[in-house]
Amino acid sequence: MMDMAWLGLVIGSFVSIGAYTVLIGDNPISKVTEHLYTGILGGYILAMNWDFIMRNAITKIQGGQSIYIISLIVSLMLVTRLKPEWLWISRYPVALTVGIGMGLAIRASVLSDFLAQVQATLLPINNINNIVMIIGSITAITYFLFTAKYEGPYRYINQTGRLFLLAAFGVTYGQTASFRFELVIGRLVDMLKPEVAMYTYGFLVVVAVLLFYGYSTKKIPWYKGR
Amino acid sequence: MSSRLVKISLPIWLTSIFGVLMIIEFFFPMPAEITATNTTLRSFVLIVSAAALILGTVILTIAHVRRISTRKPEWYYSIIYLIAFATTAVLGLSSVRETNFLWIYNNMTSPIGAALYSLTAFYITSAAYRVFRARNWNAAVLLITGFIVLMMLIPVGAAIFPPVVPIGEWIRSFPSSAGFRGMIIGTSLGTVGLGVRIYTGRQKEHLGIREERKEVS
Amino acid sequence: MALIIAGRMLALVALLIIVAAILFYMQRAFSGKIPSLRRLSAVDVIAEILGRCVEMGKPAWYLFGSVDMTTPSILAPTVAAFQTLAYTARMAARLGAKFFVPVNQGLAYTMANDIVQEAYRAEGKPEAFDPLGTVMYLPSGADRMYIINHMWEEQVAGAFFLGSWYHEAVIYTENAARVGALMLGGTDTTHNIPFLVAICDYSVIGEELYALGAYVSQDPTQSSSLAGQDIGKYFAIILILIGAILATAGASIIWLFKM
Amino acid sequence: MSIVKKILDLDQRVIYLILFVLLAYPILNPVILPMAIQDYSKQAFNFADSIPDGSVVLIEGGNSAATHPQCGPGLTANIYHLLTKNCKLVFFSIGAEQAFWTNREIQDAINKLPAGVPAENGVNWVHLGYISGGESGVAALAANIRSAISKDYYGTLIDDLPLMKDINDAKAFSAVFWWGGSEGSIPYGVRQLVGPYNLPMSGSCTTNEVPNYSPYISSGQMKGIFGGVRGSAEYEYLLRVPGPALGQAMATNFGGLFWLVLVVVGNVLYFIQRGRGEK
Repeated sequence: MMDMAWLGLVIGSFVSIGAYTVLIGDNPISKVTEHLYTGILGGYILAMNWDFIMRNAITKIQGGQSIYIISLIVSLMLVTRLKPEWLWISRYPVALTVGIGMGLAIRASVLSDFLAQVQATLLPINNINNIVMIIGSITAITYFLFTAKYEGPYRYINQTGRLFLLAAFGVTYGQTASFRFELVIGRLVDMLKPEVAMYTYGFLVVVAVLLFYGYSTKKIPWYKGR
Repeated sequence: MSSRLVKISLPIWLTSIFGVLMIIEFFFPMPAEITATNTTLRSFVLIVSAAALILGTVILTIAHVRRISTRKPEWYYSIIYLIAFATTAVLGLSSVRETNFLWIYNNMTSPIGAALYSLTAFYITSAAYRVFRARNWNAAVLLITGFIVLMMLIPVGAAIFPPVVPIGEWIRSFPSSAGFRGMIIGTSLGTVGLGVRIYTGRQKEHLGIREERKEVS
Repeated sequence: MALIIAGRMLALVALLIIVAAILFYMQRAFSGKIPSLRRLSAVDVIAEILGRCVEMGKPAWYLFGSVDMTTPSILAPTVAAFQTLAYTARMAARLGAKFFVPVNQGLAYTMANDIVQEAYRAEGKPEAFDPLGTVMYLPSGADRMYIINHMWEEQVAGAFFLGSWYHEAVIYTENAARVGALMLGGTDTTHNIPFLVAICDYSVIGEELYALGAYVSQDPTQSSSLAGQDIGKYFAIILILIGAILATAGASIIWLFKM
Repeated sequence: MSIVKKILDLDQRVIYLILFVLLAYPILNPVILPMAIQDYSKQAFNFADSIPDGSVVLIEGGNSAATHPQCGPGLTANIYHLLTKNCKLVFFSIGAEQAFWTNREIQDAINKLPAGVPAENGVNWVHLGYISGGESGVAALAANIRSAISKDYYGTLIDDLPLMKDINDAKAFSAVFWWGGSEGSIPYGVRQLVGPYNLPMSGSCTTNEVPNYSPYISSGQMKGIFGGVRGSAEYEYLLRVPGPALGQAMATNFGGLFWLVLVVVGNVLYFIQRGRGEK
């Protein structure tokens, strides 16, 4: 019997190479991987959500919580869209989702975004760090003012706020970059494990030869990057 | 008139009622019946969302079948989609804990997903080369802070230039936090504003409602 | 039993102040008093991007990022982006730009589908809307490969990245930039806004994403509500200043937040 | 078109290819660049190094499949370090999966040991395996090992293990290493071993958990901590025994340096181009 764990590593390595070819741009190998991946995920999502509905609606209805029949009816309202005159029926499930979702978003954002951030800025003005913090927060808030005209002193406040925002963006950019290298490394470590490395190299060569042939004979269009 | 009621007014009213239910529950102690109703409503959202995903998958599959039957360009790729879809769906519908179904997930979906996630490293690098040029003050701020923080975070960075760590930490703790603080406060106000516009029925595009707006008098 | 759940008094007060301010300005708009707002450059950019696509005969894409209508913090920016979608789709239909909207979540897909279909109908071009192709559902995750591949294949000339963006932000924007698309990007997620700001030609940040919909709505009551949001900002600034001055003097107002 | 412009408009696929090579190479052949050691790691290493030769040490192995790639190499280095100091090691885990990975890490360390270092099961080290009961399980183990468990990981009776002859409770140990992975179990050790028995303790957790435990370090309840893959790499670096974590850290280095170099080159060329007045 074949070792399924080992086979999994090899297959995983192959499909990863397929996914990485997308870096070159659109090509047949990435297209094959794309359709394979979409198909698997489609089947997975279908099965998982079917299972979810069975467990959370059907089982509950069978158990006597008949109110869950409403959830099924609302779900079926989505399907009516297939007939254009009935399109409006699907507004009800949307009303349910957006109504509840916005309510939850508002209540969470007032307490844990608006007030929590204000609270964290209530610092004594006695050292440079706190002064930077307070000035930065206030100018960044004023950057978003919609009623202020871009003229007079507001111009400078707006510019300062923008600089603070950009500093924040730069920090996040650098921070994300360092973390994302670890993702590639994590994948490469799996692909280059001694027991699968030979297969990874082999497949890499096959892919390289196929692509080289395709590009050199112009069977695959080469897209010029800007 | 009644058609306007069920097609337009009622969905908007329902949106507001559901929303207000969620908000008052957060601030005021509520009788158990209302909290129970709210919990049920939230579980309805999950069920509807699951149903919508099934619907979406079905429509996507129909699109692929049609691509094959009408022999659209590159129709042959759709065959791969259908085979992969059918295999996973049949295995998964029999049971989501089926061994082969989980094997496919663990050994094909996860690696591709991880590989695609890690593509960000490549794009971050090539984007940095293209856009991180000190064309003006704004670009320079972005460039310098990004440069210092990345240098601080890689192990060799501090060995090359030790002061980079305190500088980077300072930027990360103060100017950067301050900038994001302003952005987050703004965003929370935006959320409240959006909520008010939706609940008062002024904004209804998400319901697919289009009305030629009459000028307000 | 307490009247208000402990620790949420100030949040309730803040919410009431903000909502009251927004409603006040919306009410004033009915009587014709419209506050003057600063111009958001992104508003004109939408027409510019679509015009360029028409000129070049290439498609314009409208992407939402990671959509999950069951997570409130993702739902809110997505709903905000839907309003801009309604405007953009309508303009695309009017100008005759090829328009494409991939969505990676079921409910959002049905919503986007309705919006775009309605927009094409409003412009009297329902035949230009392809029920299977204009708005497309792609399983979350697989959409990344589809979008990269097709961006190159179709050579998109314009792209909108509005909504709740996660790690896809840099993947899509960098590809679109390399293909040569003109881009407008914006999100409220702090982790990925840097990429949209750095890579896109035009960007909206945080609250501007929410405001963009109100700007393009051409409904004065909606744009007036933005003036109400500004009251919320002044409220935050005053609270910070008072709190900081009191803290310097040795008094703390943290108890206010614990009520 | 000048050469400067050509380099500035470098095709992105060249960048991707170089980055791939730079990231893959150190994984295959660790190239050691100098690295700055974080304070917590240095403290944890010095603590491990200061343990007298021949002491009996208690180690909790809490790495799972998810955390083994990051923190496993660190525990391996820790075992290697202590065995070369001729310490006697007693392992246990508070999860069944973790017990398996701990065993794997022990074997990894033994395979690496230079010839002549004794590493006999039952004499130099003992793996007690999975102790159930979470924090109360740890408390029971500390109070009386034989009441908490009767057989080790391999099914041998505790009384048949020579090393365990004189060891019956936490007082027999001179130090604790708590490799908590992502279990969040470090407070168990602090509350059940450091507090009641006054044992010095150090350990490891995933990077994102480090801030949660820094109060323990400033209060002296922990002697230091290794965070995530970087902590593991630093242990390997300080011990001068390159391993998988160091390879990964070096790959991150290469990626990061490439990024930094690209940005510098891009800007220098950009200013050259601007100075020449080219468009």
